[in-house]
Amino acid sequence: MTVAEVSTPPCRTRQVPGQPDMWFFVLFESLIFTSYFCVYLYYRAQHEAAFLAAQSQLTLWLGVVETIVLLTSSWSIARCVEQSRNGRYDVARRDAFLTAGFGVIFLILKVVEWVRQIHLGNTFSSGDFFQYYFFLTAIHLVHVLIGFVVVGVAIHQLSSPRRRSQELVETCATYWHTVDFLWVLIFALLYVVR
Amino acid sequence: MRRLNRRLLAVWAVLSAITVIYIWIDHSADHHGTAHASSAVTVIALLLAAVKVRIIMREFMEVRNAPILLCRLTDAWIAGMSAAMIGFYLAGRAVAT
Amino acid sequence: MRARPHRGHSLGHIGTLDLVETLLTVVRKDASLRRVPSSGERVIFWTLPAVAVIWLAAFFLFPGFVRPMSPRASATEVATFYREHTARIRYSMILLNWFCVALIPLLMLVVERMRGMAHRTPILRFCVIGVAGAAPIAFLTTTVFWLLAAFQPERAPELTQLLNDLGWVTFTCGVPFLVAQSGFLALAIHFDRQEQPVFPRWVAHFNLVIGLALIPAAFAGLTKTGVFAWDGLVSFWVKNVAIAIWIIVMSIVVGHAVESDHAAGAEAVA
Amino acid sequence: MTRRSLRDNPKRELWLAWGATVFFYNLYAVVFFLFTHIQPPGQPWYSPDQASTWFTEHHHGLGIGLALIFVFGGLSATSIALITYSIRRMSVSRAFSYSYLIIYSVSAVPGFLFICVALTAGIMRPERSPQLQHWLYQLGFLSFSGTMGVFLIGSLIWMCAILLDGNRVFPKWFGYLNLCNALTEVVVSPSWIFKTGVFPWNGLIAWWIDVVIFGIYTGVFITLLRSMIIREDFGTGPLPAVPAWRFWQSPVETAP
Repeated sequence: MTVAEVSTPPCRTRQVPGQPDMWFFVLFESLIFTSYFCVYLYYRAQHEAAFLAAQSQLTLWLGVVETIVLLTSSWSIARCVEQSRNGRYDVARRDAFLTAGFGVIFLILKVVEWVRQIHLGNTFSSGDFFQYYFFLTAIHLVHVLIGFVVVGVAIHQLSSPRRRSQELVETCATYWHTVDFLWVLIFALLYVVR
Repeated sequence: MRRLNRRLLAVWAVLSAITVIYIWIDHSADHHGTAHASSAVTVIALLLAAVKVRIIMREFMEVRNAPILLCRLTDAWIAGMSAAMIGFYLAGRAVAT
Repeated sequence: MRARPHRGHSLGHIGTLDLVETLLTVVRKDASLRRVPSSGERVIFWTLPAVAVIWLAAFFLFPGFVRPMSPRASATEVATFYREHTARIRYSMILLNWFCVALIPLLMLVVERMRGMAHRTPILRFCVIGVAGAAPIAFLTTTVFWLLAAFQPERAPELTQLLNDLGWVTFTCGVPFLVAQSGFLALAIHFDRQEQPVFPRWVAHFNLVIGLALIPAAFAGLTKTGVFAWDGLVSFWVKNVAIAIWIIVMSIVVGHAVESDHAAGAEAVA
Repeated sequence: MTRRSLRDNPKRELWLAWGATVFFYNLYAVVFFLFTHIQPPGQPWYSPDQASTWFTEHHHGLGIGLALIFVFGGLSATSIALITYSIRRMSVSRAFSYSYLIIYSVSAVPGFLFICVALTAGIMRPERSPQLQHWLYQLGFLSFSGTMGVFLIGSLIWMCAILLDGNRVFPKWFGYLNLCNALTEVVVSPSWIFKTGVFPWNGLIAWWIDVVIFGIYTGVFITLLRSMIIREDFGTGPLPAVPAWRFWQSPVETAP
């Protein structure tokens, strides 16, 4: 807490959303992903023609739809946190289910995209670009799968009056948003970067 | 409470709009339908992504209501991540030529 | 098949069921008798002589042990060896593959005795459990390599030699878990400072000596001649005799402890 | 510290296990990086002849280094035992601690025994046909990098225990760090598929980034185990919080 922060009269006290420990994870995990991204960009810049040729086989609009689906799921869990804070647990629970639902849509889209690429003959072991493509999307999808467990924890918390820890709900939301913003970066790196 | 929900809606709309901008960038970067390497597109795409990440952190993850320390830390993190990515990209290009 | 009555289709079956029922009534008779900590340990203990006999038999049955195979043998010699002794290698290794993990019950008897030691924490017990499984599994891997070589002795001599090497290296150098185990036990017994220690103090020193005797075998990969080679005095005879002595001595020591625990348990029940 | 203070210290078993853990990990680093040159790893794309040459070039370092692992490898059990103890100290079921103990003790054989055996067999006969030396070379490195499941599930069990624990044995952020470590076991899996690029057993992503994360993880858990031993009160309730000034204090305390 700094002096400047205390002197500004906040409408409510400034608090870290969720467990501060989860923020350690957010920062550490984004550091790890940044290292993957840097490796990718570094090698990509050296073999641009090959990467561009392979990249042109991706469907940009599918990536855009996936991004928007994931952003919508993020929006849902943000609403869930807000509702839970205001004590409207039923609505909050519905929003958490919505989050998981959009997560499932993302998962299906991702698998459809993979199957399309594999039919086109682009697999994990065919060419540099598709190594990175399958690696980054797969490791991100593992995070989405973990995210389902995390959202499940939030739903479990919201389901019974005996639990309903706002801190835990916020922690779970923070994890889900991390999955979201990592995808935002991966999307830019795989689909748009030239 | 309604106000807050509207705010989240606005945030979502802005994020989705930026995502759609990518399509426009992608189209305008093509020269007669063929893709070309372009540092400008890369840097703009990365910066836009960084802006989106910052919006997600500020609004969705409620960093704007968090202690100043966390605000500064996340901002520094985003700046560092973008700088590292752009730096490695440019370094790779420099090595290649 | 379905219509057959549940009981009475064979004499042996009735006998087993009756025995189970008798045992159940014995257990039920005393409702307060939940679990005697040392109950059944004598059964585990008395499996050991049988296991020892099987081990000894397998040891002498395997033609590569009595006069340990030389690491200097050429590929052709090794291949000839496997062709000539195929049957003995197979049967001895099948025996050892069955019974190499039979050491674990003995180790668990030791672990149970460690509960009675004057320790503040179960750390050393966990250490022993942590290494107890690995040594027999390493030995299991050895038998797999040798069995594989004997499975098709007519294969290219170089391949037979490779499998033979892998088997011998795993067998000879695979001592880290036994070394650590002796060390942990020595420490545990040393820390057991009470009027009636679980194991006598000399067992700690004994374990230390055994642990030290096993160490040179780890260096068998460095040379093919001399006492450190896998057929050498130190790496083969000292190491294997040390393991044999350890098993015998620890069995006797644990046997005493189990007996006295059993007597104490019987006294408590009476 | 005097002899007497160690003997009377109720935490001596914990401190010995901790010291052995520190010794083991340092030995591991020294042997793998300095003696054997298993780290940085040999090239996965080596031809049989190159693999054969690799064995002859590293003959002495490999021999001595691997022998040291054969002597001291069993000490890995001390860190496993200490972590098992830490999970038992938590408010969760003992099923977690026993699962961790069994999973990690199983990991010893594929995790380090296989590489030691394969590479020792490799240096014993430099004259062996390069094709077979090549096979030993790959067996060594792949079994070492590619032993994944035990560490993956083991870390996840530790993570669950920490996150569910009410005795604050470890901070929650370390629970999340376990997840990061578990994910490195996912990231290393392409080493079974690639020989060049960033994903083989010496690749930048599949290996080096994971090594850095594992190094951080190991350093952190050794430090946190130390703090746990200092705070241990041999009770069953929450562990006392550690004042910052005591954290760096001399490890040996007098008996209460």
